Amino acid sequence: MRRYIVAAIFVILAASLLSIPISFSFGSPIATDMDDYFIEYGQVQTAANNIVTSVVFDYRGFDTLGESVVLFCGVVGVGLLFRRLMEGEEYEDE
Amino acid sequence: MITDAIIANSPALLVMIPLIAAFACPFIGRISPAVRNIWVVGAMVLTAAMALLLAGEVFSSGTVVYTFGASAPGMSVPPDSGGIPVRIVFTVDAMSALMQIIGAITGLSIVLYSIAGDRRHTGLESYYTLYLLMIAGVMGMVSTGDLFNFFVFLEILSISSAGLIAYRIDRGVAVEAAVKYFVLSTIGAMVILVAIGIFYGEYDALNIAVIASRMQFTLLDQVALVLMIAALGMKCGAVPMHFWTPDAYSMAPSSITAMLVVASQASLYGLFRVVFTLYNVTLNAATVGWIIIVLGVLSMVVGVTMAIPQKDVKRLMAYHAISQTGYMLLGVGVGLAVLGNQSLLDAFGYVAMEGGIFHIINHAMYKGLLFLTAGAIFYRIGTRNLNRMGGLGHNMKYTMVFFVIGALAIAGIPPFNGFASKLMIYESVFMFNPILSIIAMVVSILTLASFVKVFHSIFMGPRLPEYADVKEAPAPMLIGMGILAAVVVLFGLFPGVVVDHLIEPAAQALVNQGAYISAVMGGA
Amino acid sequence: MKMSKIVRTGANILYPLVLIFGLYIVLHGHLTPGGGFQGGAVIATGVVLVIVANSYEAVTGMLQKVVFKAQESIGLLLFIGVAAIAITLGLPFFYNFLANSGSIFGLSVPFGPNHGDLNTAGLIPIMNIAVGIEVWGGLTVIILSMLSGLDRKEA
Amino acid sequence: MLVFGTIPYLVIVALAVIGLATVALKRNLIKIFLGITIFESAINLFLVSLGYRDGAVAPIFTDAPSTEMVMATPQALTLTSIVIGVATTALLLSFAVLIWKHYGTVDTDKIRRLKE
Repeated sequence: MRRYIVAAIFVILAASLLSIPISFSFGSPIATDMDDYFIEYGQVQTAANNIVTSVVFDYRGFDTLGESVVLFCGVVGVGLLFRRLMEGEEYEDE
Repeated sequence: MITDAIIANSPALLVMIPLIAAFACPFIGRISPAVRNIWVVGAMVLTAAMALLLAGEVFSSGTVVYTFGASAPGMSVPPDSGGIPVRIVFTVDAMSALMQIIGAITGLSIVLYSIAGDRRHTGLESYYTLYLLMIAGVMGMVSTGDLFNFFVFLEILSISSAGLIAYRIDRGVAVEAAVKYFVLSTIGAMVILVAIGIFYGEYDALNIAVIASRMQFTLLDQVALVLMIAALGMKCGAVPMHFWTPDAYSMAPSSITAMLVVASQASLYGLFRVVFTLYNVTLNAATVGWIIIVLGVLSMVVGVTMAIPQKDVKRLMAYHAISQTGYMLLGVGVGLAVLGNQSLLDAFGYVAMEGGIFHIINHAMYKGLLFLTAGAIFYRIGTRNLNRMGGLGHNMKYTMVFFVIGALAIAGIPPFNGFASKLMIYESVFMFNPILSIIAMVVSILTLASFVKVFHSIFMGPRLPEYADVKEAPAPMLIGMGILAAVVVLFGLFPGVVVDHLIEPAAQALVNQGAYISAVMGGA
Repeated sequence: MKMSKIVRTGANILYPLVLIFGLYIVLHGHLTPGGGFQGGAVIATGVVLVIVANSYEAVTGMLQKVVFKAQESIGLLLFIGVAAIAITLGLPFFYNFLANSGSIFGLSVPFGPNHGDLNTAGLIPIMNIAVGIEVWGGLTVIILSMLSGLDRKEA
Repeated sequence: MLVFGTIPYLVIVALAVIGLATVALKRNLIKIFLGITIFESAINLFLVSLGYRDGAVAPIFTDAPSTEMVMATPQALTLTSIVIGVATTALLLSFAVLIWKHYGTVDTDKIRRLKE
């Protein structure tokens, strides 16, 4: 039973994802106005030759802060998982 | 001067304060536990103050727009860009402000609760770091007006939650619950990213307002809608995708469970934001509305029926949390189903949505309170098994009072806040479809029955010999629970005030897509 | 487990080179492909190289988790700090107030092809350095934590 | 060139389905995590291919003569997504280590102690 449900979900998912190749064409994006702005003004506004960096650290700098925070979360989480427990530290009885 | 700067930058500070506090927390934690506790509580108080300040600003003078890195916070559209926002924009409207208030109040009471509760454990500076990151994640998720930024904060929230769910690493089950939660939420977040990629490819925009103004509702948009509803529905624990909820909620420390409730509601906020602000009337409102209603009804019924036979008190409450999420989906779904029809919307649509949104804030308060009382009981007696409890009412009187307040609120008994929001849902849904309303009432009665049973088996009965010298929960725990209980009672006594000043603007903000778009794009 | 002498010597020779290459990627993030994340990851790979070549026990005295954790937090605080300076100047968070200002990293760049100057782009190089420090520390802490979590008797 | 325009996205769909199938059908935790990584890679490929323009160069100004440039935002998004993937994978593998420590196995059928 479970297998059939999983299979059905996959068929639906693959079918819905297939709408992506139908609608998008590789190499000719549909709308480009925001990125044209970056390429045209990014170099002068941020004084960086690398437009990707100017997007990453200037126009979308807050995302980059968020992504550093995600890495920080991962590091703190891994540290929390591999910590040494105190002598006799018990959390549960069951 | 300084106050002006704080008010002008409050949306950024709301996220920055918990972030800076979290970054410094590993250092502070090395000094001494007391200093760390003061640091964490101080950061949380500041965050809550900032949330209230920002909410006051939003409710008095309308949507606040904050553009990161522009020459002025309101300059979301650069003059030379041809009318499109190119930077990340925080758009805080009444709905976001409401969610921020929920996060602030619940977060503050939970942190007061946990500084007492987790004193005897290791790894606490990591615990508080991740806790503060969770707060930052919730605040960012509900404030942002940018889809990719939403995804980033969603990931911050899921990674920090996953680490905290596995906090009790001496038991394999906690790690197992964390794996379940984290695998599902990672896949959910990735699915959301596919949808964001689809929007980007179609409209070359990531800002919600821009995408909303360009929305065509093509085949791709329909696929993206389905992906978004599935992923966010899973993150908020609606029924066909609910199976992580009981495990994660029951295995996490109680304070984290209460925060996970808020986290799941931030996902619910995301779902509403997508449906109402991103698509609004371009989609077939009746169909999508009915999908959400069906999800809600399934959640209500399945949640409560699964809850009744549970023996683990937190697991039982987790199933009730699923069931209560159903009420929110039902109320807002009814509002969505009549979105295109102004007369029906005025007749009962707004009331249904207000009921659903009011239930979000009520649920965060009383469910947080219930999980905290369960945690206090576990803290004192060391078991969550209902069959082994009994007679605790003699020793833990305040905890019992708080539990009763929470239980009556979740069951929808006046004069507590659950009653106020459930009544709005019953009345309005009855005008939409009587059967749905009757189901909701039956579920509410079953909830009451279930909690009467729980109350009886925890607190009533003779004093058990093994719990003869159990003490009342420590004072900071009681203060944390007391804040939530006070809010539950206040909202229950004065629902009219809350609805008029908080809930109604939030519902209007959700329905009124044009106002959201023009707030960002300057009336374009 | 200990690698052969050739591997250890090779790793010790390569490590400074990897470090310098990583720092180059970090510093030139605003001119060439790369940036803080990529450079930090390269440097962390160098640390892994040292750990793999020598045994874990031999390097634990040299590479302390606390130091890298502090490094990570400092990187993040530097990042959010430089972004927050703009608030004290009355500008929104993340405003790039150094770009085109004429002071440090403040040279202007005309539109179009040019050979690039390190002294441009305002806050971007500083943020790149901050992120580089953070990623270097963070990835190293992840590796050291996971190594310390393994049961040494099995290895 | 309809065919060429479609093939990259078909590859992405195939990768995504392979990744998700691994997650859903495998019983080994490490394989499940590998499936997640494959799915993530598929999405990173999807994002970065959204911004490609035929014959365009990377959006970096050098001494080379200026021609058309590909879109910059998808590359930034992909960078963010990759870093998030790193943090995710690190945490997932730590979970696997802990599970193995507790149960001595990473088979999901054998470790399922939580009630359904």
